[in-house]
Amino acid sequence: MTTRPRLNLGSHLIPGLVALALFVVLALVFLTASFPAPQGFDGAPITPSIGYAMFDLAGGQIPSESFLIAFEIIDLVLIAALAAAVMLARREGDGKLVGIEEIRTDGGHSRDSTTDADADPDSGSDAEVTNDTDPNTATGSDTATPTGEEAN
Amino acid sequence: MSVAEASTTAFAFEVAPAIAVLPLASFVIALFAGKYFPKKGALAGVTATGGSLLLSLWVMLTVAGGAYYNEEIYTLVSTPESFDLHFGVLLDPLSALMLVIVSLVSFLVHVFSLGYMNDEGERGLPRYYAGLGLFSFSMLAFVFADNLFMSFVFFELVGLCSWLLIGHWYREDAPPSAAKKAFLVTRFGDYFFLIGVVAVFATFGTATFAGSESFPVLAEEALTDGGAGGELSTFGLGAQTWFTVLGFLILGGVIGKSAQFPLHTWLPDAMEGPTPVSALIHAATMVAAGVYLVARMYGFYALSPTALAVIAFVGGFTALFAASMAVVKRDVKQVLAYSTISQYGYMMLGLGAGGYVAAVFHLMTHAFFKALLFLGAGAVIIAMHHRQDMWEMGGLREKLPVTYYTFLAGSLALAGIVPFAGFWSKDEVLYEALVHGLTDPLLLVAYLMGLIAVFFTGFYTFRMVLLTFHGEPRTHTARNPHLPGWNVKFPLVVLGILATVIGLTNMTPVAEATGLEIEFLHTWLEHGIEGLNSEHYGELLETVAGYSAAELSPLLAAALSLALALGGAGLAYSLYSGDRPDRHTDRLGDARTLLMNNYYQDEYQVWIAETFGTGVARLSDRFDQSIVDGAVNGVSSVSLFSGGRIRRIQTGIVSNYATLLTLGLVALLLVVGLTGGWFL
Amino acid sequence: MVAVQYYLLLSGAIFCIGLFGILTRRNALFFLMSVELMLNAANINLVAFSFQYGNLTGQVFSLFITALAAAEVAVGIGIILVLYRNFGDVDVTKATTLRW
Amino acid sequence: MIIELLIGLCLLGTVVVLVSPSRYAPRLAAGWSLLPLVVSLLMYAGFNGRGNALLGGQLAYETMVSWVSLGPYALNWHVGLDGISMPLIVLSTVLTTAAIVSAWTPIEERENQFYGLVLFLEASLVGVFAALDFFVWFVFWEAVLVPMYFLIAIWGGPRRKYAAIKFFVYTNVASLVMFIGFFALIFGLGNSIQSLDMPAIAQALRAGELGSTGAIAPSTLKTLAFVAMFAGFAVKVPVVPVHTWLPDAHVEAPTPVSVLLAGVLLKMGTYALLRFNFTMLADVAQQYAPIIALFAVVSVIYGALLALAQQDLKRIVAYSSVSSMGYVILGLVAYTVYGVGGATFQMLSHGLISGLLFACVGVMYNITHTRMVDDMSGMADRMPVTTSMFVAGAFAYMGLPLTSGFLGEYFVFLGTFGADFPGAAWFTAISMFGIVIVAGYLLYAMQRTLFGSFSLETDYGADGVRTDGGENADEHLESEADHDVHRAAAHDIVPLAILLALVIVLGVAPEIAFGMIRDAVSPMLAAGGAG
Repeated sequence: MTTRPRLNLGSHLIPGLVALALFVVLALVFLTASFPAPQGFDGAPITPSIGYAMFDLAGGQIPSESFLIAFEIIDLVLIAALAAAVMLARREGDGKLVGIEEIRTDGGHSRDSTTDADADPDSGSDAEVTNDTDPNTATGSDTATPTGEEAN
Repeated sequence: MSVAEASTTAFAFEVAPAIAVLPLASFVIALFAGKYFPKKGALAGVTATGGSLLLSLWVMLTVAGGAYYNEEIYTLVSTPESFDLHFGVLLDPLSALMLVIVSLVSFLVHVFSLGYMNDEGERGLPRYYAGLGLFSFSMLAFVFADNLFMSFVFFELVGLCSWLLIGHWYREDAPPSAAKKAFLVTRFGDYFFLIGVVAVFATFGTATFAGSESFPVLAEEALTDGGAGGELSTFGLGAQTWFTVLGFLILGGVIGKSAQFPLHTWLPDAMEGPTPVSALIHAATMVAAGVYLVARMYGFYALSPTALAVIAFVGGFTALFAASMAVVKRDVKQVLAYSTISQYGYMMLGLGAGGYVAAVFHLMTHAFFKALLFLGAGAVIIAMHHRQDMWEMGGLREKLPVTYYTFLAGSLALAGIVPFAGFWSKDEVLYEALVHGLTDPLLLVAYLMGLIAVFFTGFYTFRMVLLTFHGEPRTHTARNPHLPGWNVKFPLVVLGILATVIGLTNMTPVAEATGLEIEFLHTWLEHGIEGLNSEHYGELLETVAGYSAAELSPLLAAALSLALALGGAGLAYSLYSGDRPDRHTDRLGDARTLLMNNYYQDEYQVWIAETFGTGVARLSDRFDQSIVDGAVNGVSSVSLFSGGRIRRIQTGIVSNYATLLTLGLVALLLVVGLTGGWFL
Repeated sequence: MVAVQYYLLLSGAIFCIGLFGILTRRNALFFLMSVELMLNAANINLVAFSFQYGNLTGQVFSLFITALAAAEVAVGIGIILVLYRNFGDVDVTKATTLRW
Repeated sequence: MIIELLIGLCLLGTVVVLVSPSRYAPRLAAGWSLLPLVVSLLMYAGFNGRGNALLGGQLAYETMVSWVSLGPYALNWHVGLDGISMPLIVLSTVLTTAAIVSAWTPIEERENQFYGLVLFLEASLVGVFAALDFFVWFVFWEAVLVPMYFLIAIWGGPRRKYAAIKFFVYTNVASLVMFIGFFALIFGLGNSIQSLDMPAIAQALRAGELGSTGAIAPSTLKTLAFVAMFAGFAVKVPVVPVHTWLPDAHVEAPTPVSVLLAGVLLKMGTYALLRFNFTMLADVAQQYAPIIALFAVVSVIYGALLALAQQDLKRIVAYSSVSSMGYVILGLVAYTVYGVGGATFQMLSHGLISGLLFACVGVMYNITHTRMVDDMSGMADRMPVTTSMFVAGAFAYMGLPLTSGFLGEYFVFLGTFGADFPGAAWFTAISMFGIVIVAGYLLYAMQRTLFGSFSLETDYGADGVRTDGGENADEHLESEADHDVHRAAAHDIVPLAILLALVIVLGVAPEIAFGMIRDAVSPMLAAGGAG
């Protein structure tokens, strides 16, 4: 488990410097660049215009492209992300959620049968699978770098 | 010549390709259907080579009628932009003579094989007869080849057949090894030959032997009047030098195939093959291919005195060198093998010394008497139940009279005892070497070596005869030999007669002494296609190569060599004629060891092969594995290693990634800002 | 009127504070909060420039960003749940299995 | 449209075989592969192309369909054949069928995938040889790697992963290098071409329309592009010193795949060299001829020496491929009709012969379960037919006359000896020594494995895996291994016999292929000097 974070200059110094360097470079670029005066929106209503632009309707006072298709795509992306999140959270293979042994998606049929027959091999194997740690864990910790230990 | 006659001659020549194609057919039959025939393909071979013999005789008769033939029959590749490659038939006195020799020996060997292979119950007979058929095909095609390319093609093919047939008994260890050695050593020679063939094409744009556009003619023109010489590309060398180089390159193949020093080492090992094969391939015909090739393109060699001198010297040296080794051998086939090398040395000596006719004459007589000796040895081996050590024989004379007398005829011919065939031909070779050698010291040395070899020849020949046939039988097998059948005796008798009388066709000393016109072979070879006859060669030798012959009676030379041969034979007789001859060669001590080990020729060649072949191969393999492939693997190792290091940036901790991202952003902003002048 | 630079400086400052949080915290929940800060820094920017150019788009977008932030939180908490399930902790430095 | 039919048939076959049940796949694939074979043979019979495809010759079976426009360059589906590509396509189809049939015995798992990949490989190979648009060509060129990678990595030997990755990375890096070189040329040509059509590019390059790219002068650009492309293709050939993927790939690949790898894949490299380096950039090639020839000669001799040192039969044949492909490079550089034509003929001939030898080794391996020279002896006794095939193939490899192996090498020698570049004769003479070494190692390997008294030592026997239920448990190892040695099945032998027959036919009647090759090659030479 992760532990409480604390500033550790020893291992954070370099990343900090890297991030700082990026900032310095960015700042240099921004400050040396010259921009014309901003055009602004001259007080035109921004939020309604966004609404019109989003749904590809006439009436927006500020120029913009139409975003209906992008809107639809983002919709799909969100749904896909939702589905993906659910997929990732599910256990592969037997359709059980992680760490929640007893939640069933089959309306409790197999649970009934488990209670009916104690020696059901299914339940036995279920438990086994749940407690089973992925073999990757072993390799993962084997190959972890020393920095991994520091954080603990 | 009447119209009717012209048409018949044309017909004889038109069917001439069949001389080679018939054995090819027998090869196919033996290979694919041999096992279904009663004699496993032998009959097909006998029929085919018999047919070839008849056709060859017909061609010879036609050539004797003064008609010659030089046609392309099959174009392999034609290129309008460059030279063509084709197969052709060149029939002139030389090739007609050789065709008869080859097909006759081949026919007799097929017959003999019935006794040696079939009757002995050997396995793999279809393969054997297929090999013989393929060999006969290749050799005959080589003989009537009309260009150097075709010669090379069939030169290589006879090498394959030699490999197949030496390794016939492949279940044992020695024959495959000997086969490999034979092929490799000859291949080493053929390497130079191949360069030579390619270079001839590159130089002359043609490789035909005969005709006004043939390469010897072009070379001759380049040297004599320089007309066409300017157009030839001679690779930055003078024409004379370049032609000599070409001659040497082709000579490489000749030395390999005709087992001349230093590439002779394969021939004794080749005796691992069946004896009829030794007779056909490693005595009478294939080994002759090299010498025949020099004779075939003699118009080219006659242009280069250097090449000729080297040929003569190599020949003379080989003759002596091989003869000395034959003296101590125990295995009857080994003696014959070394004597073969020695005799081909004589032919080379003859060619190099300008004795074209003499060399061809010796080629002819040797083909007969050496085939006879090998077949005789084969008959002895049959009788001895495949034992070949002469010290286990003895006293076979009574049991095998036909073999004995024919073998004796062959031996007398080999030793060069008058009036057997070898006397006349070897004598003429030596005579030619002497008359030309009196003006050229190198040739004279070659002649002297050849002359000394005569003595050794007489000695080892009669040592062989006496040990094999005379005295008391030294083993049980020798007391109860297995008697050969008709199919063994028939070839022996035919060849025995030929070995006895064939020399009479060209009795130069007699002709000189009596003034009779009986040098038939001289007459035979004097004619022929223009530029391809001995007359022309003689002119070339005098005008281009600058050979000159001293005036000397052939009788003198003949008497000298006969005396030496008799001396050698007499020494052998005095040493080995008893009932229980001693092993006199043991008295030679270290010299015998040296000779038994063939002057360590095999050892040093194996050493070279191991060091420069296997050794370099191992080294380069190690180099390849460590350096070349090491570099490749090194690249991947470096990538893997550096990747392994760099990936450590990826700690897996989100905060670190975020730090890096931020740093990157800062750096990017700074870079863009500084370069873009934002901070001014 | 306030020059746009100052808005930018403000947003930059908020962004860097959020960034600092991300860089130093290990608890995933703090991460979410820090990310919210950064998103809001972006919102300030959008609104500021909307004002600067007299164009409504920036304002509308800030609304969308708020919605997105909601989605992000939903997913983020889901991820934290999984993280907890797999590693028994919500310390982000322990979840390093994705590194090599 | 017949080329599309050919490629389509192979692709369709891929699909059909892939979905078929494994147990039907072998026969189905073999049967199906006859279709492209027959189509390609019909194409060969009806071939009416003239001249060189890249140099304005009349193409056979040409299709040109506009496909896509890529910026300034139009992209066309352009395929067509000339006398160089036609024989290679037939070689691909023949060897694919042979490889499929020879895979019946050794491939015992996932057959449908194996044969499907092989058919896909065939489609890609045909595409490589037929494509005349660079883009199309490159797609097929890279597509070849994919099935090959899997064929080695799945069905290969013990070190198959290493070999497959080595093969893939090696050849892919090479493709990258080549690609850069080629696109340097494209950019150098600028507006003088409107498409990636290879004939158009070749003719523009030959016409000297190459401009400078950036600060690089046209002549330098040409040289750099030539070097990059040569390096890229040299890996595929392979030329020493970038050959080391080959022995590993061969040893690990299943034998049928080795057949295709040696038979056709290596030809892709030389084919591409011929098309790109030696046709498009003929003048650079001639300028640097001695250096290229040096690479060729080193490949010939060094490859042969390496083969001499090997113990594994497959490694022997693999290294000797390096040696043989050296002759192809040597012939290409000569710029004579015999040189370039001979190189193309040698591609064909080497494809057939090395395929034959690999298949022979495969048959022996199926039966003995070893490829080590030391483990075997006297195999001729137990498998006479396979031995005959091996002997014939080996002699063809050694360049025995009346086989295509002889003519391929002989043409190259003829063409190179009198070639124009300095030292041509010396290079040729030295490279010829390869024929001695090749005879050395093949004869030595044959003597030790095939001849002598029979013995066989394999892990297979030593494991005690018995097929006789342990009845003869007292008998020693030899007879046990003996028990496992059986004659090869007919379907193992038939592909060997067909390949051997082709080798001999080409050796006796080379005009069958050399006629069209010569026709396609000669325009290259005529313009080569001027370019």
